[in-house]
Amino acid sequence: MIPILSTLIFLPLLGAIIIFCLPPRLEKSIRFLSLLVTGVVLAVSVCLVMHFDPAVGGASNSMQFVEYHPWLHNLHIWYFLGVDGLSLPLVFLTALLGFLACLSSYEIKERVKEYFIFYLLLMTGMIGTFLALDLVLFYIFWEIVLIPMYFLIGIWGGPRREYAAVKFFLYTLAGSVLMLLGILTAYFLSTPHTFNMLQLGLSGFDLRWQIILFLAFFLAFAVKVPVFPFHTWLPDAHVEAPTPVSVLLAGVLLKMGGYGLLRVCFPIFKAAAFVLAPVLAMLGVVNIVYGAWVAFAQTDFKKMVAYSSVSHMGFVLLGAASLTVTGFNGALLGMFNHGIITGGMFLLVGVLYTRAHTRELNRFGGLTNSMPFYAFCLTFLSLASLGLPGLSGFVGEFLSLVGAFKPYPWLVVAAGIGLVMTVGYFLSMIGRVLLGALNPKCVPYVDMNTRELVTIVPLMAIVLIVGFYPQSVLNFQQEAMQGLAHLFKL
Amino acid sequence: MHIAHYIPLFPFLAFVINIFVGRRLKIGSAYLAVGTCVLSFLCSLKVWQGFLQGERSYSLGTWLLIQGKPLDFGIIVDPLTIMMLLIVSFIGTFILIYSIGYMHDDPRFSRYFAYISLFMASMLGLVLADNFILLLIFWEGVGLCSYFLIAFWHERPAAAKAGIKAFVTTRIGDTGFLVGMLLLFFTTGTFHFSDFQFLRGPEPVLTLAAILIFAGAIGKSAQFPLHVWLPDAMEGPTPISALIHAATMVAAGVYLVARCFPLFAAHPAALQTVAVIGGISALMAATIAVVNNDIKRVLAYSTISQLGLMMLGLGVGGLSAGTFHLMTHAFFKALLFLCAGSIIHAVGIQDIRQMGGLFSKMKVTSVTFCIGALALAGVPPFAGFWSKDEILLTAWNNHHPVLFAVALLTSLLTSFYMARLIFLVLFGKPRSELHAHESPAVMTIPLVVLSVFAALAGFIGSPLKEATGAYEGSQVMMLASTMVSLTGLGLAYLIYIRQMALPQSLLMSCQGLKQLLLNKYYIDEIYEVVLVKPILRLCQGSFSFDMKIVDGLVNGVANVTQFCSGVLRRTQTGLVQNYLLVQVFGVVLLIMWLLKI
Amino acid sequence: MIPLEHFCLLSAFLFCAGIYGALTRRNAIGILISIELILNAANINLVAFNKYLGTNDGLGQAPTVPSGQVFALFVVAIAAAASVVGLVLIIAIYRHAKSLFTEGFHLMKE
Amino acid sequence: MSEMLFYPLAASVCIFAGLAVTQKNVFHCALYLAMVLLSIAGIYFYLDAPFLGVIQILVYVGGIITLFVFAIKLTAHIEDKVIRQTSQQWVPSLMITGILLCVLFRFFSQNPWANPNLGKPTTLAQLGNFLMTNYAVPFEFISLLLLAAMVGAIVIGKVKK
Repeated sequence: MIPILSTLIFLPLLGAIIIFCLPPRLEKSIRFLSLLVTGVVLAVSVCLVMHFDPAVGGASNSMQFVEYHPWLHNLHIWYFLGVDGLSLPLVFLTALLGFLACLSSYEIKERVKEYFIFYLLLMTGMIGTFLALDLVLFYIFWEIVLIPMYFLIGIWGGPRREYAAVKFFLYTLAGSVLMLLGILTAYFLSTPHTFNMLQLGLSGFDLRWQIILFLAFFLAFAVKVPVFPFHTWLPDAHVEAPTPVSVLLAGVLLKMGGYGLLRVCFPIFKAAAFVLAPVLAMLGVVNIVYGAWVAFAQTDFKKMVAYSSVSHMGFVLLGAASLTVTGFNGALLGMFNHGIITGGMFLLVGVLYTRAHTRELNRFGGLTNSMPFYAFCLTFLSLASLGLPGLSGFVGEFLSLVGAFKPYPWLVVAAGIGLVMTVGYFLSMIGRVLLGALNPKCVPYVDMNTRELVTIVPLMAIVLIVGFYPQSVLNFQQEAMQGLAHLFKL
Repeated sequence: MHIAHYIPLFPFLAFVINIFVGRRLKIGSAYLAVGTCVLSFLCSLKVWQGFLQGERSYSLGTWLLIQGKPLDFGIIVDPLTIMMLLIVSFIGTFILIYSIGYMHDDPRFSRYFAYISLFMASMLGLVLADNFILLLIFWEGVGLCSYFLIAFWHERPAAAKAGIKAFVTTRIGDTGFLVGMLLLFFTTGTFHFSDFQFLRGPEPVLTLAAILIFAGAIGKSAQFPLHVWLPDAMEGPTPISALIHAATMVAAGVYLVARCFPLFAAHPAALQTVAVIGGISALMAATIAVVNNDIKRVLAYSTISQLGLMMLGLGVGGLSAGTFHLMTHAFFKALLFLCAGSIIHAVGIQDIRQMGGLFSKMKVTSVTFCIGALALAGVPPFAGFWSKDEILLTAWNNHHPVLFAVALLTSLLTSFYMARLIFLVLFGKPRSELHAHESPAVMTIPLVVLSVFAALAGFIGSPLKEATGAYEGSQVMMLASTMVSLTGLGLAYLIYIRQMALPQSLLMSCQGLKQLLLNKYYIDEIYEVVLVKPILRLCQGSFSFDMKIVDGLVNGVANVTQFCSGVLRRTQTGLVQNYLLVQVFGVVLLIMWLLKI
Repeated sequence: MIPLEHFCLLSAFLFCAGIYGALTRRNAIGILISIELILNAANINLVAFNKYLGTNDGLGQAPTVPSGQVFALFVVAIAAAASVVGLVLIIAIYRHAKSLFTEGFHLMKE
Repeated sequence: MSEMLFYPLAASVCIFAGLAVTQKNVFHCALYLAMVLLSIAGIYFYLDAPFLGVIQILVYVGGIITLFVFAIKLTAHIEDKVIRQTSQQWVPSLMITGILLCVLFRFFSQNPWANPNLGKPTTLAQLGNFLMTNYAVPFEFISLLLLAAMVGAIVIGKVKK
């Protein structure tokens, strides 16, 4: 049968090459082609989800659609792809956000050809990261993501784009250098020298090495998740990135960190995970509370949403650190929901930015009259984001809190305080933007046009579906999380 | 056959239709909302009839897997739920009819009815939920609708702020509720209410869980520490204050405590806190209501006080007393708010000092207003007397003398401020030129219907009576509570109608106290200084910390590397002899090291 | 007999003088003169060691192997070649830069 | 040659070397260098290396010093004599050479040298024979080197039209 995973990864690359050959003046056809490519990728990922058999589980053969070919044989590097409950939702999320962000890339006017080449390269890197099961292949895709993102932020960004792009690049690179060292040491320490993640999981390292390697990998992922001390690149990158890029940045790149934690750090360095779990939980709660506090004081719309992402990913970290089935479920579902919700939020911020060319919250006011649809969507997504029960945001956070309550009850109480703050700053944002008297400067804003609506409505539909019936997503990931938590049952 | 879960679906349907096509429906959206509410009321009657024939709770299906165990959702059918269903849908219908008149010239007419339908759906859903999570979903839904409706006239910044204040304050309570729920889940292993009767003796952990769950009720029912949002919620339209902030939503807290009564009963410490908090709120709110001059704020504080009384009733172990008072209170408080609404609708101002002598101009509203006031004051034939008497009785029989005294004092103050309200608003000579005219029929009919119920509800008796065997009313207690109510009325009569010298001077003497009460014990200001300001400063501080320290560190690293490279660059002077000098120096060191000198 | 150390001390002094000269002379030719001094210091050592430690049979009978002197000879030859080329270079530089101050020669720096 | 003759020669070497290095006028330095070379030639004679002494006088003093004088005259500059001849870094270089000197002096004075076993002074014939047998290859190279130096000097020195 056709190698579905490879097509999923290299289709955007093919698209990028085709666009590369087109002359730059054919802007309309370039846009259409990239839309077509991302659409096909979405279709492939949907049929991947359809053919995925949720029942297959257990620690050993949990991977499906496996592709296992020798690549650099003498270095024991294999071209090893596979998907399981852990990576499936994230691959679908990447494909969906990729398609919607491509749709909303119509506002990019200058240098369209380079933009879409980098955009499709970015898609390849992202999907590859979620499917690679060989550490070197994982690292390669991890790096592939960096270069196009640097250019996307650096060229099409806002006023301080160079600073933000360089900061983003150096931050992530510093992290991934540590990861490279970790990969190599893992390779040499493992008895049958291998880069294969699954085999590494079986070969036991002694505790001291496990802790060192866990920390090495964790630092690389902590930069991406943004854990507290390493998060300052996120607001700058978000503020300066153009809307579709910041949708991908928030929707997918943050998940690569979380995914890495659940795929590499926890299963391979089990003993270290046991030892360091409380630290992770502590960092998670710091993320939640600190993200909420700082978001409260923001005046820039995008920066506020960026810090709210820091707060949300704190829940993911807390859920993962609980080392229980519910905790892992909460972490993964939290990542999926956060991708959908924050992706939607950034699209909405983009909608407002194309009209007002500013992101200062105080400049807006009383938009409900002039933009009723926009007001409805923004309120809906803000409520989902602040964790209103009945919408998807709540389910992820609730599962993480339930998972983490047993081992760390006091941290859950602190997270509760973070929740109240989240409600505070989101409602004050809605108050400033939508409610209040109509700001005279915002009179000419016309409501959302159909293209913008088409990008937002599917996200809101998913938020509603997952909110009311989370089992639809959960039974995909149940087996994988069971296998993961099983490692820590002993 | 199971139709209970359709009850919340009808209003939800109305919400969906109204929100999308409401604008075109114009008046149709109002009829749609009222129609679905009536449908829900009929279904509730059907469920009640089904309950009498022995139908019980049923499950709907698995929602989620937690710790491996499937968590399934279900519908609970028992006297308490049916009572709540009937009250909510009945009063809701009339309030909707009333608001057709009240809101008919509002630009966002259909959106108002959309939000009200969503509120009805969530409130009915809340009452039907059989486990904590489904209850929490509708609990927040109710909070959300109250936020939308308080901030309905969002042009007024005060309304927007009040909406946020309401949602955040209730959310603080809900966090406690969430933690309590988790604590309960991890000790008893279940979220379902039905499993409470298997509880054994009092465990400290469960007591803490019960108190935390009660925290959620405090937030929602605006009890003592978290009551600040209810008076500000009066910014919303009056039918909203009637429906949400008097009859239904605020009663959700009392409903929650009643629903988990076996849990509270098993832990006397938790029950005690419920009673104490109830008592404090009752007394405090009653004292504030005595001096307040805004008609809706007086009623808001009276609601807090009556809710405190219900909590006190539950706290002293009177499940039937508390719920009975909840039922009667829903009727007459909704009635009072609607009357206040029609007065405001007619007169345009809310300050009772400028009103006066409206009795002659607005006959129907005034009469219904008096009935409601007498019912609230606890004058014998009316509903309020019976339920309040039962609470006093339970408090006395369960040996809570202090709480009994508090309840008695509260009812005295209640009758006093209600009498004050009547005398200032309706009787006496008009203090300012007001052209008051009677409200249209669509507003007065609900008033009349509600007043009939406010009068007769007392004779229905507590719906949970046969379940928990309430005490038969002792004549002495009835006599005592009637005397208290009448003294309150008489005192107010002397002060406000006869302007007697002695009570006037008495009132003048305690100016300081009056000032304190006028400013609502400065609680708002205290919260502002103790909580809001420091949090804002904290956020500002953390943001600047983030910018300066964490970012500073990163940029610092960049600057340090730049500085070092600057220094190194200067060593390359280009003069051959400098390099030679350095070389020779190196050689000399080498020689010294080699020769070990 | 003059002990060998004296010759070593003499050549050490000459060597240091040459080094000092090379480091401080601002005139290119001055530097070359210092270099000559250094080379001669080396020569003295060569010849002195050849004389004092010449024979390898330890009895003083076998004829000393004149390797030291030969070496010194070669040093002189090379020194000559070196200074010739050095001087010509200096003249070329002088013709180009019109001055012999070593501070002037930092074209390599830019 | 008596021992007593060595010390004055050594003293003259030191003095003139000091002068050659510190004098402002380069021409005088060249002359002092000549005196140094002559004294060294004397020392060679004392060390039973007459041939080397002669070569020293012929090649060094005769050849190289005259070259220096020519170079100095070609590049003579009016204001040269006035400007300070030592570069501004003479203090550190003085210190370093001082340290070097002390180190060497301590080393030489400390270590007991093996007692000198003087062999018969080599005659010129032995030297020549030794040169032509053991050192034939270097001898040829030296001539090659000198030729290259000469050609190089002529090419660089040529005045471009």
